Amino acid sequence: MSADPKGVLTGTHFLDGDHAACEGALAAGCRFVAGYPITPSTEIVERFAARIPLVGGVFIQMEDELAASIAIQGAVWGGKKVLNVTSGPGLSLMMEHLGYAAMTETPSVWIDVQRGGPSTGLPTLPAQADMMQIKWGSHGDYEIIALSPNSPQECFDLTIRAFNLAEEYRCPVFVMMDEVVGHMTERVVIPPADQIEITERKWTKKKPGEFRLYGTTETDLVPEMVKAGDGYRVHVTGLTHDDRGYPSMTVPTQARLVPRLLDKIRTNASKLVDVRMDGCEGADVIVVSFGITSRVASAAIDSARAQGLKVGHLRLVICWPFPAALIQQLTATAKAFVVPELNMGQMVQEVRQAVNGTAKVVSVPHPGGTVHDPGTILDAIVEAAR
Amino acid sequence: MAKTEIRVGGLGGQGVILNASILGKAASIFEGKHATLIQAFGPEARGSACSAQVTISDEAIGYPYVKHPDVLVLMSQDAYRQFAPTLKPGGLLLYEEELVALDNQLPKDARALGIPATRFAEELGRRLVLNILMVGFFTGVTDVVSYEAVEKAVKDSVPKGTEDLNLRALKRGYDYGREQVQSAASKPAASKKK
Amino acid sequence: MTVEEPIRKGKGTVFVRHEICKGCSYCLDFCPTHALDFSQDFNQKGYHYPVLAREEACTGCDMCGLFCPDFAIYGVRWKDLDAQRTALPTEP
Amino acid sequence: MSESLELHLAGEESALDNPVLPYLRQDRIPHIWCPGCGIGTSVNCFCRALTDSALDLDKLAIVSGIGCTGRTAGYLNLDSFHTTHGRAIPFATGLKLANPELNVVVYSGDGDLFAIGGNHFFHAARRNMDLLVICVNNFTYGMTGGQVAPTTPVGPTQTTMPLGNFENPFNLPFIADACGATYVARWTVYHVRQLAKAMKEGLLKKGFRFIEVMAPCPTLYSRRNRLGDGVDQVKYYKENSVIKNGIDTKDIGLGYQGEIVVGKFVDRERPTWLEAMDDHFSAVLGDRYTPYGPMREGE
Repeated sequence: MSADPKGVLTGTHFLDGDHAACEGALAAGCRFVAGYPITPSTEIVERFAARIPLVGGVFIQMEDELAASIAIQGAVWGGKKVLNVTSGPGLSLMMEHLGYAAMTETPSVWIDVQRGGPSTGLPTLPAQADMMQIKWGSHGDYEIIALSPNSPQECFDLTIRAFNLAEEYRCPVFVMMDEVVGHMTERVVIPPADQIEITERKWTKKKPGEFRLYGTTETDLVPEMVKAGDGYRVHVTGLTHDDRGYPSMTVPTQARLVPRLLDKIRTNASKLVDVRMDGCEGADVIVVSFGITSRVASAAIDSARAQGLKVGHLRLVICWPFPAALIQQLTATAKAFVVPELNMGQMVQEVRQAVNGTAKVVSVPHPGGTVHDPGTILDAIVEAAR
Repeated sequence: MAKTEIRVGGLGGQGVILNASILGKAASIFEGKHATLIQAFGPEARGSACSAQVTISDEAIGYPYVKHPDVLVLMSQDAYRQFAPTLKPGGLLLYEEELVALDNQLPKDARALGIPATRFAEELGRRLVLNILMVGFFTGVTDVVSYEAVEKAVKDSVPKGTEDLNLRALKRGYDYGREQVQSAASKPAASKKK
Repeated sequence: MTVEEPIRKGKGTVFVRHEICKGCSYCLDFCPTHALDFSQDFNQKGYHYPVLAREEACTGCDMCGLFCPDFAIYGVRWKDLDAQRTALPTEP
Repeated sequence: MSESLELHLAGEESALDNPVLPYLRQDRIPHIWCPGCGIGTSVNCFCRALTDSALDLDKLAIVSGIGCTGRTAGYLNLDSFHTTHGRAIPFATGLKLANPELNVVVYSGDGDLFAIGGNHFFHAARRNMDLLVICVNNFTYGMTGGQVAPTTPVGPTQTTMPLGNFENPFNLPFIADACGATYVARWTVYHVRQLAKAMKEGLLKKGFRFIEVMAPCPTLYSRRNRLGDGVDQVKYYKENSVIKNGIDTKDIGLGYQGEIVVGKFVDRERPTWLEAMDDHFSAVLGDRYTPYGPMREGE
């Protein structure tokens, strides 16, 4: 179905990434945000607070991130599409509720505008150092999906996509921005509502009594959904539960539930892969990057090519699930991978694992606070090409 | 490929970001070019040094940071101290002449043009339009974006009800810029390009 | 199965689900007419459950039912039960 | 005589079974609570209140946090949500705001609502979020094995206060009152009729409503402190409770084995959060405001 025109600010705008992401959420049908301000993500909730009375929906500023990240989940079970917005320390506080959303299969979009850490770190300055936290930060085994925009236009586009994926897979879907992308302003083209495709919630057609809250089939691992108030009398719990949703803290129930939560994403990993490849075919060195670092890397790659080096660029648009199989294929020709990122070496571990010793993997770490000097990435490319 | 890198610097509250945003908007929305604006948030405090970077280009912009700007637009002495040494050789400095005193930090062969923008703004009735005067000055001195595009961007960016005042400020800055360029051109010593 | 209708000695009676009773004694202690005693038998979990020891004392007030933390007992007045019974479908 | 009545008289389940059973997920009974635990009695009273309030049960949702009382959501045959520790109120806030048609009840324990979740309680009351909050106060952490709670009186021994508690406890109705609740009452599980009535009043009122239910934890509080079993505690409530409706809530803090003031303390009207939002936006935005109403995405 197409977007509700009420939430779509069709036109050409000069927006920063934060504001563009908010417009993406509104276009995607998000009508509930429980926010808690934190730099550098605050502009997203500020814009939502200003826009939502005109669109029809609710914004409430909660008392803390714990409240915000669970209030949105209450709202999902009340029937809304929701957005959860935060940065660094707020994300750390939300970790338990990330697990709750994964366990209860509550479709929700989480935007993390990354800043330097650990702890309060660099509130106003960029990093990309939460990439592993979203994957592993909540206890237990779970899977999420994460997208990484590198421009305000993509903040808009990928936020819509995140909402659609959240409905399709019923899991938390992250839009991993960083301070630079969040505060960078560029032209953002918002198409007419009828050109924006929206995935509807997977509402059940079954009647109360026939419906099982977590009833799935072998071919469809994503259960259908209902909302409170429709007569289904559901029970939702973060405890290990059976297909009725009832607590069942047994080994067999755990053995059925947890693998399904992972498999509904993992078995679709090849479908979910989204990368932008530029000159990877026949390249000696491939730079793997995401978010703002992809734009910094492109400057370094241009210089390297000017020196005659065969350098490819693989940008992760979807970071999780990680395109391990694709990178493994690229080792057929590429002899080295260079991975610049605004952290001390996170996604490079995934590249290493995918490459599995068949090519050189060079990490170009950065503690955050600003972006790489393109020269540093260039040096790494030149070194890797030797 | 025509590409201009601009840095706008001043104090929080002077409208630094809006200034840069209008330039970016004029280029990207009203002239169909590409523009990328990056705001440099200093340590959180408001009222301290504040700057923004705008890249305007005919082609898509990759690396978004401005290290050595072609044009510096400065509204405070602090901003001058911080950014004057980064100006590209042969670059252009536009400055609020009563708030910024030039010294030897400026690269050799840089051009510098001043405007008493705060005074003009007071004459127009609102000190707040200082930044719009600087936008007008930029537009008058350079040919990066057209006056028409900037005019549209100003109308699109300022609070409702203040359009007239802001457009007068823009015009005032623009006219002053044109005058400066013409008088500089008439003095061979100041014109290094020809 | 046929069960003799008990002789109506009091104004009401109690119904007990033996197997979910945990023997907490709330119903015995807060019965206004002290009509209940513990059974001599154990239920499957090893608890003595309440029995209506003094039928003539039961008013069917349902205080036992209100107090019961386990939803295992409730009281009813005969006249209310009769009304319910007439509402039941008759046997074929 | 019908077969069902015969079975009944034989002590079996039947159509004439306990009138609270339709409110329970019977396939989950018996529950996990200990013999003599007061939580079940409070739930029993809640079921009576559901009957008396005559609400549409399809439009009633219950939200619990973690802990013994937190299991309540799992036993009630309503839309029910067992959330994370301390966060029942913000979850309920999201649920209520997303679907204002729902009557949302938060049913949780003292540790969950006032220790880990304390902050949320204050703010939901301040905002007059349209929720009924029922706190079963058993003065201890039951599920984790009898640790000190923010409601534990000075004196009794708890596993993390092995020499007796020396911290001052909260006076819960005073907090609710001070934060702006529209309805504040305290009853013990001895006061079954009053409690059921208060729960009915709470269900039918608007705004942030709070009912404290004093209940025994025989396993980890009463016996550990040589106060006997659950039934002994309830008898103690009977002997030491004084009903003082309307009394100033600052005067009703609970000591260890002292007088227990019960009653309805606050009953007032304030606009709910949603009403305030709607009024405000209507006034400020006029025709530009898109009134917020219950809706499902895509409709």
